[in-house]
Amino acid sequence: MGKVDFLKDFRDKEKILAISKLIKKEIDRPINVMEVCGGHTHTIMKYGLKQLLPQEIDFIHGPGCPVCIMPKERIDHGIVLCQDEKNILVTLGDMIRVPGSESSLAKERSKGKNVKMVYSPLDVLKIAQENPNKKVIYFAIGFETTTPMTASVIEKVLESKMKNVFFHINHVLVPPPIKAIMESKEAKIDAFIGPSHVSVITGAKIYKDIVDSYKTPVVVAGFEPVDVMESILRIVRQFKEGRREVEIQYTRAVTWEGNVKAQNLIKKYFEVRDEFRWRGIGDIPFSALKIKEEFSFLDAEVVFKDILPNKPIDDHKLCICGDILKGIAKPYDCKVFGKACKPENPLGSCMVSSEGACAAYYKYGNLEVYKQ
Amino acid sequence: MGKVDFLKDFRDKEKILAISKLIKKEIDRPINVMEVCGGHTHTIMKYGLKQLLPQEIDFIHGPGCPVCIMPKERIDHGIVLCQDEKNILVTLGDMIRVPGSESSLAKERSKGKNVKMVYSPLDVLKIAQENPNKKVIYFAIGFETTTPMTASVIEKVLESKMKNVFFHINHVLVPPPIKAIMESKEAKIDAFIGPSHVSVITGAKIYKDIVDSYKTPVVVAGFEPVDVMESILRIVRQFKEGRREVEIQYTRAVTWEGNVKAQNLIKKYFEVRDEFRWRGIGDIPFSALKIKEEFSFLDAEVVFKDILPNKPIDDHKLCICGDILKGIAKPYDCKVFGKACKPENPLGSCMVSSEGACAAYYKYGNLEVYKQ
Amino acid sequence: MCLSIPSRVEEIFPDETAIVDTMGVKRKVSLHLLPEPVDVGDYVLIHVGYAITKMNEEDALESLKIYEEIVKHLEEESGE
Amino acid sequence: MCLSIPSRVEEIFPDETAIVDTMGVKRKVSLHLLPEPVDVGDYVLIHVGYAITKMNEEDALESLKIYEEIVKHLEEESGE
Amino acid sequence: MKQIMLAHGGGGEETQKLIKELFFKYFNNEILLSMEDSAVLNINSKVAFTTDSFTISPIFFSGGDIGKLAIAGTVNDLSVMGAKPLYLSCSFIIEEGFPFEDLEKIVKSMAEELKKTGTLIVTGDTKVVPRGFVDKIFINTSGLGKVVYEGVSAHNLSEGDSIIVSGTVGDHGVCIMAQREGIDMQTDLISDCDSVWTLVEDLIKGNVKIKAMRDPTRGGLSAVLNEWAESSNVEIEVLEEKIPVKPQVQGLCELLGLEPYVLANEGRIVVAVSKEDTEKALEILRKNPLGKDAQLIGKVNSKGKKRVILKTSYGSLRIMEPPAGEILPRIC
Amino acid sequence: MKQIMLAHGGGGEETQKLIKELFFKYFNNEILLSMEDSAVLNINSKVAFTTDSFTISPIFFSGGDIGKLAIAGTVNDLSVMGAKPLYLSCSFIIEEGFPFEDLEKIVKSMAEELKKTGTLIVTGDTKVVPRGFVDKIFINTSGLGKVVYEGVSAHNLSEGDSIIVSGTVGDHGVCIMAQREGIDMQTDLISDCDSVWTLVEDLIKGNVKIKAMRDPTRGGLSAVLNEWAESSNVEIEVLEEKIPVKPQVQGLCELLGLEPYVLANEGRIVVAVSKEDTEKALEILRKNPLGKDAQLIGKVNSKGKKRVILKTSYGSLRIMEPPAGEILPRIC
Ligand code: SF4
Ligand code: SF4
Ligand SMILES: [Mg+2]
Ligand SMILES: [Mg+2]
Ligand SMILES: [Mg+2]
Ligand SMILES: [Mg+2]
Ligand SMILES: [Mg+2]
Ligand SMILES: [Mg+2]
Ligand SMILES: [Mg+2]
Ligand SMILES: [Mg+2]
Ligand SMILES: [Mg+2]
Ligand SMILES: [Mg+2]
Repeated sequence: MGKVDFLKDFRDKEKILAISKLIKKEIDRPINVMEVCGGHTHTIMKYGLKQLLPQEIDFIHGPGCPVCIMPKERIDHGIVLCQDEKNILVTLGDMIRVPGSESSLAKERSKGKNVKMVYSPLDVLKIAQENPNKKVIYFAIGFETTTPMTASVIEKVLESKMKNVFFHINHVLVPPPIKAIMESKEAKIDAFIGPSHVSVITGAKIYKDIVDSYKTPVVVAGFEPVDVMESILRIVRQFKEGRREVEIQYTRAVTWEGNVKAQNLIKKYFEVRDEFRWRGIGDIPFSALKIKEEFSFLDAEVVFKDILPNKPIDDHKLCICGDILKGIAKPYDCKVFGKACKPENPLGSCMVSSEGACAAYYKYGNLEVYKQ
Repeated sequence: MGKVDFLKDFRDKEKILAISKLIKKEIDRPINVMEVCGGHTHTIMKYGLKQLLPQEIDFIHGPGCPVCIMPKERIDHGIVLCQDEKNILVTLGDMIRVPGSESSLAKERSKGKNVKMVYSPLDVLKIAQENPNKKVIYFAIGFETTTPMTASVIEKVLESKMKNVFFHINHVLVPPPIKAIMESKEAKIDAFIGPSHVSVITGAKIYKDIVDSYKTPVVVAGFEPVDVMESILRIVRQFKEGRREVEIQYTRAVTWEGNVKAQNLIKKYFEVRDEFRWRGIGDIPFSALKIKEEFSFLDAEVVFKDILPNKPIDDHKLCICGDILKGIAKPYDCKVFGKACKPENPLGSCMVSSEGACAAYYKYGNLEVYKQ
Repeated sequence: MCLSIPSRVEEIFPDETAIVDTMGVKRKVSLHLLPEPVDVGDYVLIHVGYAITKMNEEDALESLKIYEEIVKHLEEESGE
Repeated sequence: MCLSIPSRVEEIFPDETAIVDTMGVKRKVSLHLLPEPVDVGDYVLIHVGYAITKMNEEDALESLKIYEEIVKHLEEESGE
Repeated sequence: MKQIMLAHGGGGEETQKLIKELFFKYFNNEILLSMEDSAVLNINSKVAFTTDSFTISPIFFSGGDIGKLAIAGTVNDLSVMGAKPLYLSCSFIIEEGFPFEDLEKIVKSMAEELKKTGTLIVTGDTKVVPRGFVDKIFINTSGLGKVVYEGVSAHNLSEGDSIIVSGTVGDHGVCIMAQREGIDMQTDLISDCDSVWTLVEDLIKGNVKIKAMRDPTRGGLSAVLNEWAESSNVEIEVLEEKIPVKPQVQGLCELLGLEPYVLANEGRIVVAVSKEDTEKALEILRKNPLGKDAQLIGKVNSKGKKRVILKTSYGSLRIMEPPAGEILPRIC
Repeated sequence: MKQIMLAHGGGGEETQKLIKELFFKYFNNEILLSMEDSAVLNINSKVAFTTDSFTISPIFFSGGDIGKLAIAGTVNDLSVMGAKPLYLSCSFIIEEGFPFEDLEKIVKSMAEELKKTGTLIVTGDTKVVPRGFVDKIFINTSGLGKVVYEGVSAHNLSEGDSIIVSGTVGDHGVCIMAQREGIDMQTDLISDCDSVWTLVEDLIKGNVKIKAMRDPTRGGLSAVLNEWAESSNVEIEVLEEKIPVKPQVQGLCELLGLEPYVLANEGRIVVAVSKEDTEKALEILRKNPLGKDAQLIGKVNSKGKKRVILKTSYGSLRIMEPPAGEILPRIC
C-alpha cells in the first residue's frame, strides 16, 4: 500500500462521524436524494448511513440495478434460449435468480437446462472454446460500466473468428430513466448521487443535461461510506449556496471525460435502441443499447428471432414501484407489500434484489432504528 | 403350459438318475467328450453332471464362448472406437468385462467413455434414434445363433435409412475351430456334443463334415441336464455300436436344415472372412464373418479403418490353452495357472469367462468332488 | 454360447413383435427371424430379444416317452 | 450497479492481462479496457474481470486532506 | 415449492423451511424437533450402531421406494444383531430440480416404515447438489438399537447348526434388475423390502438360540453364507431344491443367466440356529407373515473348509460361488 | 486396483477386498474388524447422535479434503453438544472410475483426523455408482458421543449472555468459493477445517458455564446467531468490528459482494456463556491453538425480538440477515 489505503481510508470512523456532524449542522431544508445506483443503496444499508444523517435527508432508491429493472419478457428470452440443448446460456452472478413471467434461469438450470453463471464475461470465450458444438449465448446485462466488457468480448470473438458465440444485449443507460422519472410532474426528487463506476467509464459529463434540465444537483460519488457522506455534504452545500451543479466527489477514479478507450469500443459495436422497457418504469426511448446492424450475425435477438417471444409483459397491476421511484410513495403504501409480494416471489422490480426499496423495507422494516 | 413343461420335464431327477445308471452300465471305453459350447459347459457345472457320469467320461471344454475366444486386438478396436466422444459403443452383456491388451470396455466406461451394454441388439436402433448426433457402433459378437439378429438390425437400419449406425462384426463360426483342433495330430477328442442354439439356426447338417473327416460322433444336444445326459448316452451307444454319426438329441428345437429364413438373412449381409484369429487357438481360415463389400459403409472396420490398430497380439507365451482345448493338457499343467493367471487378470482365453476350463478349475479346484 | 429359453407367446402385434412370458417374466421380442407363424400359447425359444424357433411339442413328447421307458426299464431291472 | 474494488497490480503479461491482488486474493484480469499504461504497484479498479481505471493517488490524498481538515475543524469547534 | 433448488440445501431460510414443513411433518418427534447439532439419547444398555447409503435406481420400484428401503435397510441391520431399532439418523443428498412431490412421497413412505417398529428419526441432514452431481436422490440412514439379545455373530457357526431363510430369495434383486436400462422386463413381482424386526423379536421371545443372523442384501444369500463360512471357518452345505425361489425370479435368472443366490433381498433374514432349535425356529418364523415361506435350507458340515457347497437335487455338489463383479447378463 | 469399479460396490469379493485392504488398513480397530451388520458398543451414559453427508467440491482444497471434513464435521456436531466423540460410522458413495489413489489419500486424512480425538470408525458402507450418477465422491459420517456436559441448547440464551467466536470467520467458505468454477481466484488462505473437541473439552474442564454452542458451518455465523435468536426468543447484538475476519476473506467478499457472516466455517465454534464467565472462557479458548483468535463479539440484548443486530463501528445498526438462497456473486 502506498500513501493511500483505498479501502480503510474511506471507511474511517472518525471521518464519517465528523462529516455526519457537519451535515447536521449545515442542513437547512429537507432534501430527497435519489441514489441512482444499487451499489450506493448497498453502501447506505450496509453501513447504516441513514442513521448518521439528519431527518431532513431522505433516500429514494433509484432504478440503478440492472437485475431489478430487467423486464420479464427479456428474461423469458433467456429462458427460451436455454431450452434448446444445443445452446448454452451464460450470464453474470445473481441475474440467474430473477423471475421472468413463469420461471427464472436458476429454475431452468435446476431442470437441467444449460445455464452458466460466470464472474467475468471473458469466461464466455472459454466456454465457447470448450463447447465447439454448442451455441454459446451471452445474456449481457449491466449499465455503462459493464458494456465495454461485452464490447471487448465481441472484439475478441471477431478477431479469433469464433462462430459459436452470440450476444443477447440488455445493456441500459443511466441518464434516460432519470429523465423519465423527472419528466413526471409528481417526482419529488431534489438531488442525485451519481453512480461511481458508470461514471468511471462515461465521465461525469453525462449528468450535465440533468442539472440543466431539472435544476437538481448531481454529485458523482464513490462507493465507500466516507464517499457517500461527503457527497451528501456537497449536496447540502449546493442547496445552501444556491448552486445546482455536477460535482465529482469520486475524484480518485472519475473524470469529466471518462474512459475514452472504453467509450470508443462501445461505439464501435453498439447503437442506441429506439426504446427499451424498464421494469417498474415502462418504455423509455433511447434508454438501452443493441448490437449494430453490421454485426447482427452476433445478435441473438436477430439470429434466434423466430423463437423469441416479443409480447411485452406488463408490470403487476397493483405494483406502485413507479411511484416509489419518483419519491411520491413508500413501499408501505403498496397493497400487496409483504403479502402477495415478497422477496421469494417478487411482483415488482423493487422487490427483486436486496437493493430494491421494497425488499429493503421488507427485510429491515421491523428494525425500529430505520424508522427513527 | 401344454402337455410339456419345457423346463421341468428336462430337469427331472428321476430321468437324470436313470440315464446316469444306464450310461454307467453301457459304457465300455474311456471317451473324451468335447462340449463345444459354453452353454453346455455351464449346464455340466451347474448341475454337477460330471459327478453323475462314470470315470470313463472326461469333458473337454471347447472354444464355444464368443467372449472367451475374442482376440485382444479386436477388443482394442472397441476401446479405440469408444475414445471419441462422438461415438457410442454398444455391446452385449458380459462382453464388457473381457480384457483387451491394456483395458476392457468396462474400464473405459468407468472412465466416462460411451460404452453401453444392451440385452438385445434391437436396442442399438433405440440408442441411435435417441442420439442422432452420435455415431452408434454395435460391437457384434456371437456364433451362428447371434448373427441373424445383427443381420436383422442391419436390415432395419437400411430400411429406415438411419445414417448413424455402424457395425463392428465379430461373428464367428462353430465348425472351423473344431476342425482346427482336430487337424492337430495330438488332439485327444473322441466325440462332440453339438451346440443347441447354434444348431437351431444352422441345422445339424453343418456337423456332417466333421463326422466324415474325423470319425467322431456328434450329438446335437439341448441345454437342459436331461438333454446333456441323454446325449452322453447316445455317444456311448454310438461307440458301443460302432457308429459315427450326427445325431440330434434336441429334436424339439433343432432340425437337419435349421432356420432357413435366418440363414438367408445372414447370407444377404455377411460373407466369410479369409481368416480370423482365435484367442487360444490362433489364426483359423474361413472361421468368421464380415459385412459384404456392398454394405461396407456400415462396416466399422472400413469406416474407422484409419484409427483401428491392426497388429495381432500374441497369446501369452506361457499359456497352454491350445493344448487344453485339444484335450492333451489340463489347467494344472500350466506354469502360471492360479499364479500370474487368475480370473481377475486372465492371461489366456480359458481363464476369461467362468465357462473357460482354467477358470472352472480355479474356482472349483478345491472341491474334491470334482477330482473324484 | 447362446443363452436361450422357451417362453410362451402371450400377445402378437402386427409389427412382427410379440410379448412372451418366461415363468412370469414378460418381455417384448421380435419375430423377425421366425420362419413360421406362431399363435398365442405357442412356445418359442428367445435369444437376445428375438424368437428363433417354435418349440416342437410332438418331438418333446417323443423324448419324454423315451425317458419314461428308460426309467421304467431300470426300475424293473433293479428288481421291483 | 457495478461492484468494483481497488486492487494492486502484481504482475503484467504481454497479452494485455495482469495478476491483481485484492487484500490477498489474486486474480487474472484483462487490461484491454485501460486507457493508460499501468505498472506493478499501481492500483486499478476491477469490474467483472477487467481493469477499468487506474486509481489516482494524488486526488485521493487531496480528498483525505479535506477530511482531515473537517475532523480538525470540528474538534476545535467542540471545544478542545 | 415444486422443485428442490440449491437454496434448499444452503443451510439458510429455505433449508429451515424444508425441514420444518416437510421433514418435521412426517418425522415428528420431540428429539428431532429440538433441532440441535446432535440428538441426545438415553439408551441404557449396549448399543448397536450401523450405517448404509441408499443409491438405488429406480427410486420407485414395485413394492417400495428408496425411502422405505432406507428405513428397512438400517432397521434390519440392527435387528439381525439382536438389537431393537430405536433411533435413526437420516441424511438426504438431493439433485437440484428434484420434484418436491416425489420427495414428499419418499418421506411419507419412510414415516410409514418407521411406524412398523416404532423407530424414530432423531437427527438429519439435507444437501442439495447441482444437476448432474447426483442421480436424483441418495439417502443415508444410520441406526442405533438397544441390544436385547447378545452374542449373534458371523463367527459363531459350528458343526450341525441349521441354516434357515425366512422367505423366497431374489425378489428385490429381480424387481430392480427387470427395470434396469437395457433389460426392460415386466413381472408382477414385488420387492420383499420390509422391516424384519418383528421376525427377530419373535425368535428372541421364543427363546431360540440364534447363533448367526443376517439380512441377505447386496450379494444375496451367497454373500451371507460365504462370509459365515469364512468367519466361522466352516463348510456350509445347502440343498438347492430347498431354497425358496419364486417362479418369476427363476424366470429372470434363466433369461439373463444369473443365479438367484447372488440377488439382493431387502426383507429377508438368514439365521443359523443349533440343530435342536431348528423346528421351533421354523415354526415361529412361519407364524409371522414376513416369515411364512421360511425354509431350512442347509447345515454346517464340518470345521475347516471355509466354503459353501450346494447340493443339487440329483445329489451332485458344486460350490456356491461368492458373488464377484458387477451383475451382468451372461451371453453364453 | 487403479480405479474404483462398480464391482467394488457390489457386495462381493471386490468389495471385501476394498474393505480389508483399504478401510481396515487405516481405520483399524477391533469393533470395525468384527464386520458384523452393526457395531456393538458400550457407552454407559447419555448418547449424542448426529449425521452429515459431505458433498464438497472441490474434494481436495487448501487445508483439507472431503475426508478430513467428514470426520471433523461430525466430531464437531457432537462436541458442540458437550459430547465426547467416540464412534463414527462412515459411508462412501463413489463414482465408478474414481482414482484409487485419491480414495486412499482421503481415507488416510480421515484416519489422521480421527487420531486427534481418539474417535473410532466402527461401522461403514461403500456404494459405487455408475459414471455421472455422483460427482466423484460423497461421504456420510454419523457419530456417537458420550454426553459429558449437559444442557447445552440453542434454547438457553438469556439477557446479558456473551457471544464468543473461537476464531476468524469465513476461511473455509472462501477457500471453497475461490476455487469454484467461474470464480478462479487464488489466495494463500487455508481452510479452518479441524476437530474442535479439545476446545470444548478445555471449556468444560475449566468449569465454564456453556449456555449454547455451535459450529458455524453452512450458513455461517449468521445462521447460528439467527437460529439462537429464534430458538431462545431473544435479540442478539453483535459488534461488527469485533468479528475476526482475515483480510483475504474480506477481499473475496468485497470482490463478490458477499458478507463473511454467511460463509461456512469448519473448525470454529460459537459459544454463548453467561456474562461472568466471559473472560475465563476467552482465556481458556485463546490458550488452545485452535482458539487463539477467540473474540467476544456480542451479547444477548433483551427478550422478544428474535433477531440479530449488527452494530457498525460508526454506531449505526442493521440486521444481520439470516442466510437465504444460493450464495451468488452480486452484480451491483
Ligand atoms: S411491494 Fe411489490 S408490488 Fe408493491 S410496489 Fe413493491 S415491488 Fe411493487
Ligand atoms: S491358466 Fe491362464 S495362461 Fe495358463 S492355460 Fe489357463 S488361461 Fe492360459
Ligand atoms: Mg449397515
Ligand atoms: Mg445393510
Ligand atoms: Mg446387513
Ligand atoms: Mg447437517
Ligand atoms: Mg441424473
Ligand atoms: Mg450433523
Ligand atoms: Mg454439521
Ligand atoms: Mg453443526
Ligand atoms: Mg452396507
Ligand atoms: Mg461427474
